[in-house]
Amino acid sequence: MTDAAQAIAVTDLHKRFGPLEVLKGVSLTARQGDVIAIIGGSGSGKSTLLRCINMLELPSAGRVSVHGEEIRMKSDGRGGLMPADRKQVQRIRTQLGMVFQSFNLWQHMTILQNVIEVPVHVLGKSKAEAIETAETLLRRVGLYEKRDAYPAFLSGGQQQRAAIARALAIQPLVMLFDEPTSALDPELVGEVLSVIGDLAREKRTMILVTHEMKFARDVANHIVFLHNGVIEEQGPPEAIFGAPRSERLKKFISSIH
Amino acid sequence: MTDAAQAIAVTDLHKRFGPLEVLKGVSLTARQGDVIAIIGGSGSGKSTLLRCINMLELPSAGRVSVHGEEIRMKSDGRGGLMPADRKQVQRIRTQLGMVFQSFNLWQHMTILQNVIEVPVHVLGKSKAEAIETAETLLRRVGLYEKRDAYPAFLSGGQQQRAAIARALAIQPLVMLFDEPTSALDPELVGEVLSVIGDLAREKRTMILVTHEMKFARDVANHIVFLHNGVIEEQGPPEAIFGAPRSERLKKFISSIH
Amino acid sequence: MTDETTHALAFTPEDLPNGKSFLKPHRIALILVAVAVIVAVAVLMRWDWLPRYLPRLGWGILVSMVMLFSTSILGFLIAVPLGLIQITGPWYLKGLARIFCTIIRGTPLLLQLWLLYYGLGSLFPQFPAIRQSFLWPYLREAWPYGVAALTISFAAYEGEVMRGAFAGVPAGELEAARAYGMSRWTMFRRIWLPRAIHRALPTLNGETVLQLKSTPLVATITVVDVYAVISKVRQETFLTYEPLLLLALIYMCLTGILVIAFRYFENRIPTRGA
Amino acid sequence: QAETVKVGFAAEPYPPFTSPDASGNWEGWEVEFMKAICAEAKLDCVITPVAWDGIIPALTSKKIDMIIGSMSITEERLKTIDFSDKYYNTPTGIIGTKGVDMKATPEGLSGKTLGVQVSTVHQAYATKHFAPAGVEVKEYQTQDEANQDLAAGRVDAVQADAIALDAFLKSDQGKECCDYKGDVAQDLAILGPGVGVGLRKGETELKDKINAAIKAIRENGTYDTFSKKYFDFDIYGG
Amino acid sequence: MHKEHEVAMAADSIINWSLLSLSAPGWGGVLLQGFLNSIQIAVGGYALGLLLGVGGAFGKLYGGPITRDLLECYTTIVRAVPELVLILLLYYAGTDLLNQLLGAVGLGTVDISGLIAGIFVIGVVQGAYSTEVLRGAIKAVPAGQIEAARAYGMSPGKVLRRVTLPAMLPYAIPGLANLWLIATKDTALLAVVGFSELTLVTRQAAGATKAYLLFFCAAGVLYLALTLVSNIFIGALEKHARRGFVEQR
Ligand SMILES: Nc1ncnc2c1ncn2[C@@H]1O[C@H](COP(=O)(O)OP(=O)(O)OP(=O)(O)O)[C@@H](O)[C@H]1O
Ligand SMILES: Nc1ncnc2c1ncn2[C@@H]1O[C@H](COP(=O)(O)OP(=O)(O)OP(=O)(O)O)[C@@H](O)[C@H]1O
Ligand SMILES: [Mg+2]
Ligand SMILES: [Mg+2]
Repeated sequence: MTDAAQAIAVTDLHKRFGPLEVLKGVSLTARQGDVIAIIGGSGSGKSTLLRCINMLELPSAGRVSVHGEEIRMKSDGRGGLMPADRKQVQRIRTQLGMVFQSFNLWQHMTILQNVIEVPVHVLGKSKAEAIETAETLLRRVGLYEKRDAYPAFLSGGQQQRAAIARALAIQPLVMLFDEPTSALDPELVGEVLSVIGDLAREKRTMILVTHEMKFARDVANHIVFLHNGVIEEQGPPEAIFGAPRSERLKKFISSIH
Repeated sequence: MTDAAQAIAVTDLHKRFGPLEVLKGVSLTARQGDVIAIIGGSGSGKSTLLRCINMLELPSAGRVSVHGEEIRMKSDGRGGLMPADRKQVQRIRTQLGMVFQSFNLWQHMTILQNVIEVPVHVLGKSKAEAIETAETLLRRVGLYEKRDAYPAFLSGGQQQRAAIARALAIQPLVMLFDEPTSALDPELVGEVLSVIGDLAREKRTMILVTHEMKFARDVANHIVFLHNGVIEEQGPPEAIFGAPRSERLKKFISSIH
Repeated sequence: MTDETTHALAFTPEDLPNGKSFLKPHRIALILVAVAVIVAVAVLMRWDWLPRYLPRLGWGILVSMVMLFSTSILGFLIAVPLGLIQITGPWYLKGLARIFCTIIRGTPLLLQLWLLYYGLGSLFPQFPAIRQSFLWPYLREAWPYGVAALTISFAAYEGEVMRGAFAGVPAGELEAARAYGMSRWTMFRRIWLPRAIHRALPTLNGETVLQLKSTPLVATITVVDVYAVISKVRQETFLTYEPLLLLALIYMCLTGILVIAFRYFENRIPTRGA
Repeated sequence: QAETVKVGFAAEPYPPFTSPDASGNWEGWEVEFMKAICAEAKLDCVITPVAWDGIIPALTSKKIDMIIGSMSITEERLKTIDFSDKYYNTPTGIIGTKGVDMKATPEGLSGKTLGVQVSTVHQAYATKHFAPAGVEVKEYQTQDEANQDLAAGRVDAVQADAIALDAFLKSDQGKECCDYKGDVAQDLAILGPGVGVGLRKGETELKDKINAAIKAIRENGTYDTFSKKYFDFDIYGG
Repeated sequence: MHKEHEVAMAADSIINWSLLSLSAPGWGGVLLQGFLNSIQIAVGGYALGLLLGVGGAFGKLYGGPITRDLLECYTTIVRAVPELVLILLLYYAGTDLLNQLLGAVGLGTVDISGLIAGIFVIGVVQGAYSTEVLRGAIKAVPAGQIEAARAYGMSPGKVLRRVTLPAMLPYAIPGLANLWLIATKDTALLAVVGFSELTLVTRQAAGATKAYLLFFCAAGVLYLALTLVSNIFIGALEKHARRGFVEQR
């Protein structure tokens, strides 16, 4: 983890919704090939942090760089920030895959159409090629039979798997996962674990939010504990789970058993 | 568990969606005060089973009784069944609380309004009383500060807690939970566990679907393993997790570690 | 059309002008332009006829407003069941509702008004029983036919809008209502209808403004509304633009009130903008 | 070589003065009148139908050059546009339900409902003379509609110019329901001197030509010749 | 002339179908031609209106404060002012001004045809209404679906074309369908500039023959036929748009 290229760098990030300050200065660095797990209580700002990285939420202050390129921001005239160059954001986003906490599948497309949408219409792949990749991915997550179904007719876990397949189809350099296994049974969790392992071996970077500590411990090489909008503690899994220092983290860890 | 009144009885339930048979003859009994956990792979029909119990999905065949009263069904003229007496279904549903896998909060109401809606407008409680109960519940799930926010502005876990509070506010005799802890952190899972414990002590019956085996083991006195639309195996937690008999269950259990 | 808008919590106070937001530079510029236009119009054109017609104009505005409110409220009350029936009703009611909406929306309002008043209305006096009944003083008048025709037309158009709005409410939220034992009526009243109305508000707003502009048709059956008064001014003075500009101003005020009222209801419930 | 003049007609038919047939030809008394004065004044006239609502702006924005559309000359209108001398004028009368006793006077109509066409001199007259005497005045967009309502019993009487009333009384419907109750008393201030050709203000040359032409066809008998085809009385009036 | 008058009045009681015959003494051909003219304007105006509506809705939702205020003025004023006033102002006063301007800079005058003016006015009016319909529909699309598209780097145009527009269609179609039907009937306004559309020729036919009932019903039937044909297309479109939605029971 020493001299690998810097994939994501977040510096002193603040985010407020009206009067509510959700992120109070978060700094985070991920090197290429890192798998970083963000843990923390519900409402502590994990999703917001992830969404700030790809500018789905606009930070109130702070900086974000992806592969060393800083996203240029300007003031929006109302005390917040907005991207100075929309094209840049768009370009950077094509390198960032995301699996949403609430899946956000496009309801008017079948599963297969959902998965090939971005490769064909953003990345400019040929349709045949995109379908081939998509079908391989759908087979891997066990959804091949459901490829022509619409999202509204799938079970929760099936929707989540479709969302994962959609993000993987982009083959992004950095992947942001927001609780990617919340609706999955243990067998499928294992499968997702192995997918993430494969991606890490390909030197892709991953930042994932999860509530399953065992999963976090298995998958990540770095754990970040977010509490009340600040990083309370971070470090390698053994340290975090084995020897937590802060009171808050100790209490959090203790509730696992 | 011997002579307690029968809270839920499902007999030989079948459900098909078009050509796809999702439930292939499921029978299940819950006595008053039982906590039954349904486990199984994604897409195995767990949510469908739960939704058939309160007739959100109409079974293709089979019978459902709640507290010894059978829901009368008649043919819908298209090879399926439909309730013979809509009033009966409505009455029975007021005894069944449900927490949905996708929460289904009413987007046009604040959290507090969501929680008091049924007590005031279905159960006929006074508004003041309903608000009091609701605030107690919201405090318990840690959402008191968010009571006047609209669902779309909450984090995933906050929405799930609101959904749980909404179901609890009905104080139903039988509670159906569809993955009630999927978006919650370990601390909150512990809290939900203790809520369920309290309810069980009050002799309320619970049927819950979960992917967290530890949670299932801690909370339930009876585990049902659903696979491909049939109950592959069922029994007390120690037997299911300690000494699984069927091959499928063995494989499922093994993936936990 | 900027892309970066997720910050917009949709209930930004800017949606409704308030005292402070009026003071932004571009708003001041707009207001100045409006004032300049009004002054130019007032000075450069002929308005000497105005005082003579003022009482009649006031009366006309009142008639227009009564027509608008009574027919759109009545029409909406009919539209809700019309929309609902088309989604959940038994096939024969569905069919009837569809036929009704299609025929009414498919033919000009003027024709409907005319058929009601000169067609149906002139049949009544041929029956002495009707002529003697207590209803005759009303049937003899024109406004009941105007109200009926405008109501029916609004109901048919809004029935269609409400159908779409009812169908658009997420199935899961209705399921939740059902699961907690809400009766169909309670579910409808508490969840389905409010959600559908909220979603349909922008469209309803537009349709109500359209209804406002349909009211002049009642002038063809002897009801004197503001449009009829203005036509009279035009025909009596042969002025081209002045009466029309005044009419535009009156309608703009009425529409402005409608828009602000609708926007208020729309913003009562924030939606997360994307 | 003749100067081209666009003559605006109301696109809505107004028989027996102007009405189109299915192949787009216009016929009626005013069409013959137009042909006569255009021939007399050596103008090359082109008929341009415009909806009544747009006929004044069409004149002022020069899309047409004059209006021949049974427009009565009144003080108020003279403020906006100009008129030629009158070219016809008809008496004003009242018809009512058969067998009901009424007279064409304010007292004779008291308590009755009277139908008039909106924005006509008849409406102005009824408002001034009849309404104060307790007559309810109802306004219709067209004369036909007023007549329809008279037949249907929704008004008791109708006031209009004698030509329109005469045509209605001769129809099957009119014969059955109604009869002529008499002419109304003259009031020059309202009923005005009669109908004139509408012109843009300031175009005195055209106005003089037209006035001369009207005078000429009155004198050389052309006017009477084509009028006889339509009316059995003197349409020019006193 | 009086005699013809009587014949025409009698036609009111006994229906005289020959009045509808397609060639000259009958008015059928004229009605059909008027009908075609109406459709032509309706299609043009509606298409223009949709374009304006899409732009307007997006401007209102995502534009800066100035864009939003200007659009608010546009929709409020245009929707508020009766179409008749707009068309008189635009056609007569507008061409007047234009020609004065052209004259001032030494160019010849232009004569804007009633057709172009009609399409323009109806388009501008429809644009204001469809802005509101589309704005409501876009607001009804779950925010997450649009976020997902953005997150994967779609450009705003692409988000619009691939996700927002198709996803909001089910919410927009009923309102847009209403607007289309209104457009077909709004063409009646063009009578004021002397354009022979269906309503004007109907009034001419009815006035000339006094067979009001017959011609108004004939026009009604034509309009209804157009509606029925439109409904077939709208129904198919709506069915397509609602794919992937769970039907309500
Ligand atoms: N409305 C529907 N129409 C068609 N198929 C459906 C529908 N609802 C569910 N299914 C199918 O039925 C099967 C069972 O679905 P169900 O939601 O019961 O699964 P589940 O056991 O709850 O899975 P998960 O753990 O992923 O939530 C799935 O294959 C799903 O695709
Ligand atoms: N659009 C919004 N408007 C206002 N408040 C918001 C909005 N989105 C999130 N919040 C608030 O910000 C806080 C952090 O939300 P976030 O979604 O980041 O939590 P989280 O850590 O992901 O929680 P969970 O584990 O429950 O998903 C919460 O209190 C939430 O209510
Ligand atoms: Mg979250
Ligand atoms: Mg499920």
